[in-house]
Amino acid sequence: MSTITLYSVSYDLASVLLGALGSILPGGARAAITSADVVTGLSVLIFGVILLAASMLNTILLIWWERKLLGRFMDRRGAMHVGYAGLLQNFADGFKLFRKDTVRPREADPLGFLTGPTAYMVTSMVIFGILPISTGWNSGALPLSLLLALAIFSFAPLFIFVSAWSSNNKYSLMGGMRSAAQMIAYEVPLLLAVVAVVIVSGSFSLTTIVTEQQNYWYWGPLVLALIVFVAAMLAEMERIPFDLPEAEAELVEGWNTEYGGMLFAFFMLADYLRALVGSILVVLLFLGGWTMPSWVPSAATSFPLAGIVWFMIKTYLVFGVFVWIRASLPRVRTDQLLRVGWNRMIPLSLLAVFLAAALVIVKCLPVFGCLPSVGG
Amino acid sequence: MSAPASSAPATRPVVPPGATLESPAPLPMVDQPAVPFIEIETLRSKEFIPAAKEALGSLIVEQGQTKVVRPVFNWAGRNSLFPLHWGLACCAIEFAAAFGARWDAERFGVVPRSSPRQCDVMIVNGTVTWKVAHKLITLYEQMPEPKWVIAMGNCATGGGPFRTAYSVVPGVDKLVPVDVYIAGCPPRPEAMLDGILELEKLIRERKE
Amino acid sequence: MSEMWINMGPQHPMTHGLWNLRVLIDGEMIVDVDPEMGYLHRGIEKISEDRHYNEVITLMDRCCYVAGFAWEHLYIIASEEALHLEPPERAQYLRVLCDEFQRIASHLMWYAAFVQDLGLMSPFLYGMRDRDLVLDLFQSYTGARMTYEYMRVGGVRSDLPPGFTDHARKVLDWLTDRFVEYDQLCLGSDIFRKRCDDLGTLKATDCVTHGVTGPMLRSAGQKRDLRKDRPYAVYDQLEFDVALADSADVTGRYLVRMEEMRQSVRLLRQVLDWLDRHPGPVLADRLPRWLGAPYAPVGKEGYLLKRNYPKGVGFSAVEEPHGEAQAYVVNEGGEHPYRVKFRSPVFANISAARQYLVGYHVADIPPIMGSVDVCVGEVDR
Amino acid sequence: MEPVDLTAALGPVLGDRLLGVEAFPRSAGRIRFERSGALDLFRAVRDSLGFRHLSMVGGIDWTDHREVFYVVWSDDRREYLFLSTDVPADDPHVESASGIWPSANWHEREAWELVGIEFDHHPDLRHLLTPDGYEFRPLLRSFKLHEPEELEVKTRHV
Repeated sequence: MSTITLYSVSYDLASVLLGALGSILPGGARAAITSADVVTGLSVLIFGVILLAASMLNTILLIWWERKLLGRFMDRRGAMHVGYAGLLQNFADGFKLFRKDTVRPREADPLGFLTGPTAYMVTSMVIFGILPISTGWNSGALPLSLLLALAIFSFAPLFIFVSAWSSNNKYSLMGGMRSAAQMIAYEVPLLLAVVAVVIVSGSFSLTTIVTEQQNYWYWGPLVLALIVFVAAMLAEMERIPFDLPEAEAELVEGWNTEYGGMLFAFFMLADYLRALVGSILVVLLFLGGWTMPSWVPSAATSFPLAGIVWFMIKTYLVFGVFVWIRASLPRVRTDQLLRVGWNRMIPLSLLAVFLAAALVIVKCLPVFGCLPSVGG
Repeated sequence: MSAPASSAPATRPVVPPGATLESPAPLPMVDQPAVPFIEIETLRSKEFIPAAKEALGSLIVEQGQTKVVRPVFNWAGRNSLFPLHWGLACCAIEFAAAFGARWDAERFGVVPRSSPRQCDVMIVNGTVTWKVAHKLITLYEQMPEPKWVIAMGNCATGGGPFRTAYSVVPGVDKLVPVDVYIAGCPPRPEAMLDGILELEKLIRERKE
Repeated sequence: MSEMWINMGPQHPMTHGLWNLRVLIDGEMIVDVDPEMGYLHRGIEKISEDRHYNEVITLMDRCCYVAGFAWEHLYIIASEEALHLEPPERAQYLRVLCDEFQRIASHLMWYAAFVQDLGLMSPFLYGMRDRDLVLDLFQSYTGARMTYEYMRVGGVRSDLPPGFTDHARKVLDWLTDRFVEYDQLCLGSDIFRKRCDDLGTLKATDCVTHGVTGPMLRSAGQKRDLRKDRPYAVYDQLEFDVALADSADVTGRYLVRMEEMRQSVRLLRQVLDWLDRHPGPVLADRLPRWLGAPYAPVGKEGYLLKRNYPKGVGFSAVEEPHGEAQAYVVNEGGEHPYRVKFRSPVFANISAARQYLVGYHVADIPPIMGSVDVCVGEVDR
Repeated sequence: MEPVDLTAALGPVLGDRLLGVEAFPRSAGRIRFERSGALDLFRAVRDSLGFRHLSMVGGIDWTDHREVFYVVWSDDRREYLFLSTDVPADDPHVESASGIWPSANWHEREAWELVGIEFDHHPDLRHLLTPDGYEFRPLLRSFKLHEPEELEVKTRHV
């Protein structure tokens, strides 16, 4: 395996940059600017910029992936004419939205109208600083990274509600209310499904959870938790069949009805950032992260950055499943959604926790390592 | 968008009337390269920030706007035209058919949005009556700039077969400025896509 | 949250046209509704008074843009009655062919719009795709996809092109297979059943009281189809069943429309067989010249002085895809109809909106109104 | 089903307000009545004869007078019945049928705004198709259509 890590790359970059800068400065300043602290600080900054760029790029690619996939499900082709196979379509959309006017309705609350989308976008992006992509490609193995990621993930309804309420539109308000109710209802089963994973892996650290899956991926023993997690994640991501807050048929565009231009781009981007986070979490918690089963030939797993490649393939496939669900299911109603959330999902997730605990107690987990399909 | 084109770019400092031309000599910036070369010595002096500002400013303002920013935004604007999702009359059915599997307007990046705030182009797909006229104007005004209007079909163009009727606006250009007219009653989906491509051409040739 | 009025329309994804549903909501519950129509009122009845009889057909296509043939047929029957004309039999069969294909096209359009209201994305594309196949057939003999101007007072404009019937049969085979897929996509989905069962219920007695007709009435178990009850054209010589359901809800309307498409396929097979076997004229040979029929023979026999032309009143009722449409044409002996009055089925169906909307959720409005199948063109005329 | 004898069935109810029964092709017939007997006739037609479904209400402007016609349908007889009454042009009042057949509501609103027939005791006589405050009655013969003039519309963005 390669020893390159994201941090080492940014550290090298920072040293080279500062070294070049120092060569043109007088002696005292050179010493000050090339000191270890400055290099470390700059490398962290570079690290953040790389992460930001990578997550944005992936998000835009994810939108393209969804549009093409959705097109295929619908007997058509999706974006075709901008760039090769429409690859640049989303860049065009982004630049266009960047240039468009942002209209703030007169009656809208100026503070909430602007801060809502921005905070939504920022909190969605911060999670990427925590998620490990491969060994070494994270911000360091925080002991509670899973908890932190989910905590930031659950900020969203607050900001959605703020932006919906402050845009002073009845449809927006209804969308915001639905969004808050839905996300709060599905937060509980989501976390309980995660608890099952934590019980089995014995750690809150995402890196540890993945390394624990070297022998068997968790979707085998924790299939119930996986189902609950995916369903709750669909509700958290507000995708069909749970896209009630944006239900186009009755609430025009849901809580982003009054938003145009860059703020609307923030919403779209943050939605897909969250979709990416959801897919990544499914891969990390249940599909073994960047690990591959032992029956996969070693040539496929030992080239440089193999972990990232496999991780991204898994992530995009998981997102493809979400798109598939979107293409084939109708939307549920608010009361049905909440009833399912409180009456069905929570008992199911509690059952999943119980099963996980039982598996740990009777020590039959290694059995799953024998199955070739779940890894090994 | 409709702001008048600014006067000639200020490449040469304006000499106030009555001043002599000998001192100070105006900077001959026209013949110089766009990015003035910065001496290393300048970097250490107090002039670093003004010099860098000048260099970067001339790069971004003059070169960037005309050679990078405008073409990129123009390319983006014309390739991502979101029409308003609404249906007035018969043409709305062909409008919907253009998003169907056979024509698939999404190939060109055309995705209908239901909220006027997120739209770039309003496709008036049908007969406009006086009763809906002020709502149409409101919708047009709710759309953020830059925005365009396509009059789809004969009714939106000039009233069509209902031109003489008491309740019909004889052409939507009486209400909002129209960029592209599509003939047909109703126009086929191909014609609608052709109208959108025509609008793209219009945007490409636009002088800002 | 206290009660508040929201305007769904005129620009709203739910409306599928240009109308405004004012809804009084309490939280997510509907307390009262008030449909506001007229945004597409184009004065068709008035313009018709200034037009020749055959020129009104142009307006009929645009009156209901998803069921142009049905409205052409409606008007043609009434004006032939008012003008005392009789079309040849082959023209009658051709009209039935048009009507039934139009019913399939209209129902496919309804299907596409209805599933989209439920948030089901792919079937919208499937519905539009299959509708295009039917429109291709129309295009092959009328030259237009939606606005045909094919029927004439006294017959139809032209005969079918060669090879049409074989191609039409292929399309029918394809459609029959697709109907199964549609059912799998909708009825096979638990979410669909959960959302549509017992939704927008309107019992048969209420339907009759409020003038509701068509699939909405038949989904309540009332067997009423003008093609059976008051046969026009040649429907009395063809075999078909009236599609019925007894649940009176959105699912029932879905089932009725799906079954109607199947029955239309059955009818069309008979009509295509008949057309293959019986060539003949498609336009009456004794037509008054001032009727403006471009293909009418102009001669001594075909000429009729307009001042001698007998007055008359024509009434027709046609089972349109949306329900029961009626036309009332008054001929006062001129080149133009004196008065044309239409009854649109959707007009009556929407006017009863309070009966089937109040008490449900806001999220139920799109599927319920989708199951009504609103075509604003014919409501506002 | 036996063809119904409309004169025998309605004569006792309406008396001389029944002006006549005409034959109308492919229907039960056409009843002409005096407008003062409207409600009695509607009730008799709905309850005694079983025509429970009102399909259409329309108005015709005959320049000297206006005609209001009703089309009703019976599910038992499977046929239509036409009712028709004349109202003078200067006093175009007739009793509303929407108390008998609720489906008459919108049809009467339409006939009111387009032909100018006043329906008494109508629950909700508002504009339906034309904008609020539209003072013309477009379907009168005196209302002529013409090519639109070159009109200058003043909008806020010119």
